Amino acid sequence: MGVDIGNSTTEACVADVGESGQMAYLSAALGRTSGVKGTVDNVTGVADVVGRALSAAGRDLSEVSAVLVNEATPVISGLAMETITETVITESTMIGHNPETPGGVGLGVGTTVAFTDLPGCPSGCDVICVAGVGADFEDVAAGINGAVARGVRVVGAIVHADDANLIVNRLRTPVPVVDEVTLVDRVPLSMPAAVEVAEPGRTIRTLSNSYGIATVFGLDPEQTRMIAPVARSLVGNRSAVVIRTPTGDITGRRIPAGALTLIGEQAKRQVDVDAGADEIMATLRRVRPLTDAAGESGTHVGGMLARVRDTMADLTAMPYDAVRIQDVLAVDTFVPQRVTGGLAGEFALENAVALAAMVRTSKGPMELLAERLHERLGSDVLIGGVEADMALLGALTTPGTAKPVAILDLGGGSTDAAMAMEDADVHSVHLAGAGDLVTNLIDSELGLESREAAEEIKKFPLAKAESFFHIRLEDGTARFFDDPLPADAFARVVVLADGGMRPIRTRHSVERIRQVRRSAKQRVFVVNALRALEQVAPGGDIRRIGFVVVLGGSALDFEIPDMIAEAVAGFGIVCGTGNVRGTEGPRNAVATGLVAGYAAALGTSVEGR
Amino acid sequence: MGVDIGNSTTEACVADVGESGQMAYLSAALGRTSGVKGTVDNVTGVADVVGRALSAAGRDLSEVSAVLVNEATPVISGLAMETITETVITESTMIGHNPETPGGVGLGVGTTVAFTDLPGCPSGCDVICVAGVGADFEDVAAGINGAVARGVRVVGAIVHADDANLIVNRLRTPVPVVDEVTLVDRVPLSMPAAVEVAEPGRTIRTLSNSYGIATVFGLDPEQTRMIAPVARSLVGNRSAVVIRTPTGDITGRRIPAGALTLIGEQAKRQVDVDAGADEIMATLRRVRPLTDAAGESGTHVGGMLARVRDTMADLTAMPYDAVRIQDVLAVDTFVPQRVTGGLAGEFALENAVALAAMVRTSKGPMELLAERLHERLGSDVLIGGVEADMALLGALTTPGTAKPVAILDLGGGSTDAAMAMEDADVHSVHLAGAGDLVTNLIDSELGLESREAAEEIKKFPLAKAESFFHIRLEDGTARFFDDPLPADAFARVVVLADGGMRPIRTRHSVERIRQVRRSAKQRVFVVNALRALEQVAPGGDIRRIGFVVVLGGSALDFEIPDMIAEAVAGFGIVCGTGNVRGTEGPRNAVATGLVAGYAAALGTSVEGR
Amino acid sequence: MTPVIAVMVWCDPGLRSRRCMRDLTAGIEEEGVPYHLESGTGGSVELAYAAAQASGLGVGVGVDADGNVCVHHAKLPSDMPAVTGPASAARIIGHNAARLVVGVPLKQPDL
Amino acid sequence: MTPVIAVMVWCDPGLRSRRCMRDLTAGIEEEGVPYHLESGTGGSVELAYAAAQASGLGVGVGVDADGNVCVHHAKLPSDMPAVTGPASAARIIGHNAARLVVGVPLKQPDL
Ligand SMILES: Nc1ncnc2c1ncn2[C@@H]1O[C@H](COP(=O)(O)OP(=O)(O)O)[C@@H](O)[C@H]1O
Ligand SMILES: Nc1ncnc2c1ncn2[C@@H]1O[C@H](COP(=O)(O)OP(=O)(O)O)[C@@H](O)[C@H]1O
Ligand SMILES: [Mg+2]
Ligand SMILES: [Mg+2]
Repeated sequence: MGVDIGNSTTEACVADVGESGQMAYLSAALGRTSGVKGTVDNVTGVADVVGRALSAAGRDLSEVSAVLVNEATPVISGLAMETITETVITESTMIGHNPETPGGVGLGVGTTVAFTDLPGCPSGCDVICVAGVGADFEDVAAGINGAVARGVRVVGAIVHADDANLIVNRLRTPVPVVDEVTLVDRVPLSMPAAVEVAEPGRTIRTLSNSYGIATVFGLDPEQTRMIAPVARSLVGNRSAVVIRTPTGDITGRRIPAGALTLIGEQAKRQVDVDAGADEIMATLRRVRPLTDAAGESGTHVGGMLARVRDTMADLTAMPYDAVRIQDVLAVDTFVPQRVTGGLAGEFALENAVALAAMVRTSKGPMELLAERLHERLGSDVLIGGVEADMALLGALTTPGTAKPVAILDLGGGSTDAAMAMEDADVHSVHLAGAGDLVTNLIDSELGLESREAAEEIKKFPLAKAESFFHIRLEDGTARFFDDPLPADAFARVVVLADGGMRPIRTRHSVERIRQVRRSAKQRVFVVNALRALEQVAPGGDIRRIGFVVVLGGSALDFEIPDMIAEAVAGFGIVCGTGNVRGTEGPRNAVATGLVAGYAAALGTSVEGR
Repeated sequence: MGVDIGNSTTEACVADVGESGQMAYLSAALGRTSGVKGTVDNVTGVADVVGRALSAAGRDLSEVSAVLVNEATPVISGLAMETITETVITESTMIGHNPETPGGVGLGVGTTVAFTDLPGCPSGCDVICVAGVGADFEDVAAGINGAVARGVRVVGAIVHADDANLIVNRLRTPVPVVDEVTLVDRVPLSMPAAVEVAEPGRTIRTLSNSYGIATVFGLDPEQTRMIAPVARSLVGNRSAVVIRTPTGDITGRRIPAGALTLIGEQAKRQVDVDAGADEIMATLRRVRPLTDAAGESGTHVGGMLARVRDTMADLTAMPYDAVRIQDVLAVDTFVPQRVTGGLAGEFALENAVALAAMVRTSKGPMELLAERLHERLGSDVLIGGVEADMALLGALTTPGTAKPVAILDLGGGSTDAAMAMEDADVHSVHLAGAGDLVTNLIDSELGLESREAAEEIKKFPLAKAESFFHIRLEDGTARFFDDPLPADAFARVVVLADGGMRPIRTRHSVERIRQVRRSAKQRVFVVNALRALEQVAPGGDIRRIGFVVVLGGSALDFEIPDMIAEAVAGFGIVCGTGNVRGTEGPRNAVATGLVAGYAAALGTSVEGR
Repeated sequence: MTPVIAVMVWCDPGLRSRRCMRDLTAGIEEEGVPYHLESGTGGSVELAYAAAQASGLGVGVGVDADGNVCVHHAKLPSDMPAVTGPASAARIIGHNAARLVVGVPLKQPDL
Repeated sequence: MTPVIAVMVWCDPGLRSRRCMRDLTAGIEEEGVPYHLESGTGGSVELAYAAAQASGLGVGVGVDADGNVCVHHAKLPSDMPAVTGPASAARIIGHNAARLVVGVPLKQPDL
């Protein structure tokens, strides 16, 4: 019986092994790992999986001659994310939100006047009417119509309620109206302003163009330079307001995120985190192998690494200072964040960097774990070979594989790889960043604030509920239902999870979510697969690998293995998802390897006799 | 009156100019350029535009004191595209097409047997039934049911007609069925085969995985290596068939496209076309400025350049050998192409490189053109300043602009740029590749075979007709109609062209088309904008440009200017679409510049008096 | 008879709150969807279901004498209305009746 | 009465070609859409329109005594059917009746 205790999953494999090493596999089982890998907390999980594997094989615990456990040095990873840009509006120069139902079409330029002050407006003025909290649409429309009748040119409106179309429908001459402006009371009055609403399906053209704004307000080049960031931030909106305040400004500032120090065996280098993921990873490549990493204290990255170290120290009961970071994966990401100073709850997509860090701890408690397992199960417990060797042995039971072979074990916290040449030693690496990082990226990039929702989005295809009785899957096919879908799923994007259809609370489209999902998988797994193969391949040359076998929980994903196969296709190697023992798919490699290794050793000793 | 004769468009600008240079703009007009720019064929087009501009200003031809024409050296561009990969199936190892309605779900593995031979099958066999042309679904289902009753295990079927669900619905035990296999008669019989159909919305998992195929057929590593390209080409399909033929193979071969020789003023370098666009453009950067380019004769690129030269020689009546290529833009693209040896009309996306080339001809016929214009219009015709100088003068009438300013003129055939520092000379460049290349890429990447459709896709937003009474725009908003849409628009992607809604004949989704459209604009205009600015900026440093004014027909596009603004945002410069004279948008810059230059010269001479 | 291409709003004549109807129709109008008012007696669900059958868009709203509001869809079973709520929620229910037609996710009440 | 969630196919009892009905229903079935056969007398457009009204999916097919086939949609004006064709095109018309339900572009006849 082989047992593989992973970070997330514990797997077992039962086999009959004859005296001279001949072997028949009987069954397999898997369950969640209890506690941190490699600690005595694992016992409950192991006992459970062992029990289920045995009952699947129709055998009893008393028949087990040996339980083989992998030599698991816990590899723990931590995650942190920090925004490196921030959008700030000082005074209110613009309203950049995108209400769902603005009213009217076109561009209006005039001076902002509170709706209640409209009656006092002299005729001949060009006016943008600002209607505050509680203003009734009929009153607003009547007020505007009245002012227009008196010769006041009301050319647009900014309103608090979701009333734009209601107002426009009641105007004698329709004008563009931007509604749902939450903080309308802070709109500066008596200032030149422009309101633009595009036709449905189109985006604004004047206020998103610096020279458009310059034309509207008659700006000189210096003033145009000041307003340029406003134009940029309005690109892609269906409606917008720009108000010309004397000192108002919008700034996209870079937050000094601090420097990351990467300490390698030979070299030590610093890199600014706000230089982005590519730069960080390039620096890492120059100092590899990494022995530790440190963040400038008092900066964001300092805080990030401190949090990672804290978690690690906590989890492993290691002293804080003994925690050594042995790999880092930096990923460029973005986070939807509320714009400071916005008037309508505007969000901006701020750039951010996510860091996954990997700590390899000492293999202290393994013997203790073996002992406790022995107490619990009764049978002999042997700590088997190195995890990577065992995984390779198990992977080679996949039909169609041969050495030189590399495995890619795509887990939750780490991406592990190992490579076996015809007769050379096994090389292996543990890289930071895997399934959990993908889940985190999906969660934060879509602003879901729910890891469960993000995990489901990662694992299952999307669809949109197009009516009460049918959904359209992300590939365009339709599926019909006899019973009506719940109203809260209507027109929403849903995930087709195993447990049924789950609506996602977001305004994002199917395509947008799909794109975030695929790009997160790309940024984590494709990047890590290439990094890992490069590090285990002889001479760093991926072309010298004959076969790549993809294993682990994330190899069950419906698109990650395809993406990796695509990425390595150019190297002339065979890459596919493992099928351990021709039956287990990408699961059970280490457990199978433990048994196979044990049997082979028996065989050798029999031959040697 | 200023007149700008462009490659596609002729524009005019009418102004009153006082004795000392004071000036009042009266009107503008534009029309298609008649004939090749800079030749006497232009006269008709000019006369027409001049007439319309005058009548818009309420003036008469006799009142015109001077017609100012730009000094137009014709800049002509040519396009060619060549695939550099080809997918070939030798014998029939796979059926990689994606029928819309396959039947059943799962994987079946057995030996291929013609439907008519089913009765002769011994019981106990695992069989894939192959039903040819004319086989009726009831007969096929009855035949399979009969065979199964006799103990023949029919585990899947491959059929000619669109009958998969009809057959599966009539089977006592449903099996996966792939239908619409056009050349079903060529499916090899008595061979081991596997049929896989995924659930709706999912893609196949076994046959798209090399080790999946290896497991199914018990392949050894060498055989697995042979079959790996088959697995790769099935990634993303909902259904597939793989047949194990002794020698069958699928190859994605690279077509030796030949070498391109780029001859610069100082250096000369060769680059293989199949190295891709980035490599070609990097080589070009090293030899710049380019004086000519040549393609290895007898190769694809030789043919491409010969075609470009031919067209140029034809258009300009220059001798073939005098044609000098002065810029090249290479773009990576792909072309959907029928797979050689496919059994069901399979298409593969083959890689290709598109080359746009730019030829600058001598300014021979300009004087002749001026003379003919004089004859036709009566008034004085003056050949004005250099086109780039005039465009800059005109661009500076955009509110909010000042020197140092650069213009980007996004035309049909070329992307032109010019830069004016405070008091330095004007630098200008003409780069190959603009709106026409974007249209071509859209046409070929989507396999439309219609330039008109591609041009509309380029210019207008997309929507999908979701019912007879409403469409959903690409941004997700819905639009309703009182009159029903035609049935041929139903469920199709439509373009919201000026002339109304136009259905596109393709299976591509809105998102796919949108992505191709945006990526084509990116690959041509963003690449060229950066190339152009780098070449005209002082010291090649884009940061030293203060303002960028985007002009030309393609500046009217609903997303190109935003993309360019986004791309240059990092350089701290102001970039936006021009608004010539505060009224003309990105049009009429050269014509306006001609008049402004004339007036300024008058003013100087008045002052000088 | 071609059905009216509008959301059908059927209201019990016993309803006294003018406010409720005004909010309801304002919500529909703001979403840009046409509606058609008629009166009819009965419970809100009953009225809504009948209104949905009569609507060319398949969406009906029923308002009973007490101002209870119900949105129904022609293809839903009669006892499974899409949305129900009190008169105080009429504005948002109006938006949501229209959104069933437009095919965008329903508006959530501000919390 | 809840309408039948199926494409309604109404056929004139005078039709003699069994082939036509078999092709038609095969087309609908292959697309994975349920259908429901009934007989009724009249022209194909008339039958199709009435069938569409009776269909919970809003799609009806009418076949007259001569085998002319018509597909109608409940919301289309009665004189503007979605698809019409002869008995020889029944298979493809069946596909297209179903595709109106499924919401995928209509199948073009092989040329
Ligand atoms: N069906 C699935 N599709 C995609 N990802 C999956 C699936 N099942 C598990 N995972 C992912 O696999 C990861 C855990 O992998 P596993 O190999 O069990 O971890 P470990 O190696 O750390 O024990 C998690 O990130 C989880 O989301
Ligand atoms: N509204 C529009 N949106 C996008 N592209 C446009 C639009 N109008 C014209 N174009 C494109 O502009 C190009 C022609 O630009 P133009 O400046 O007229 O050419 P030239 O400078 O060669 O005379 C063509 O590729 C055409 O497709
Ligand atoms: Mg609104
Ligand atoms: Mg089919």
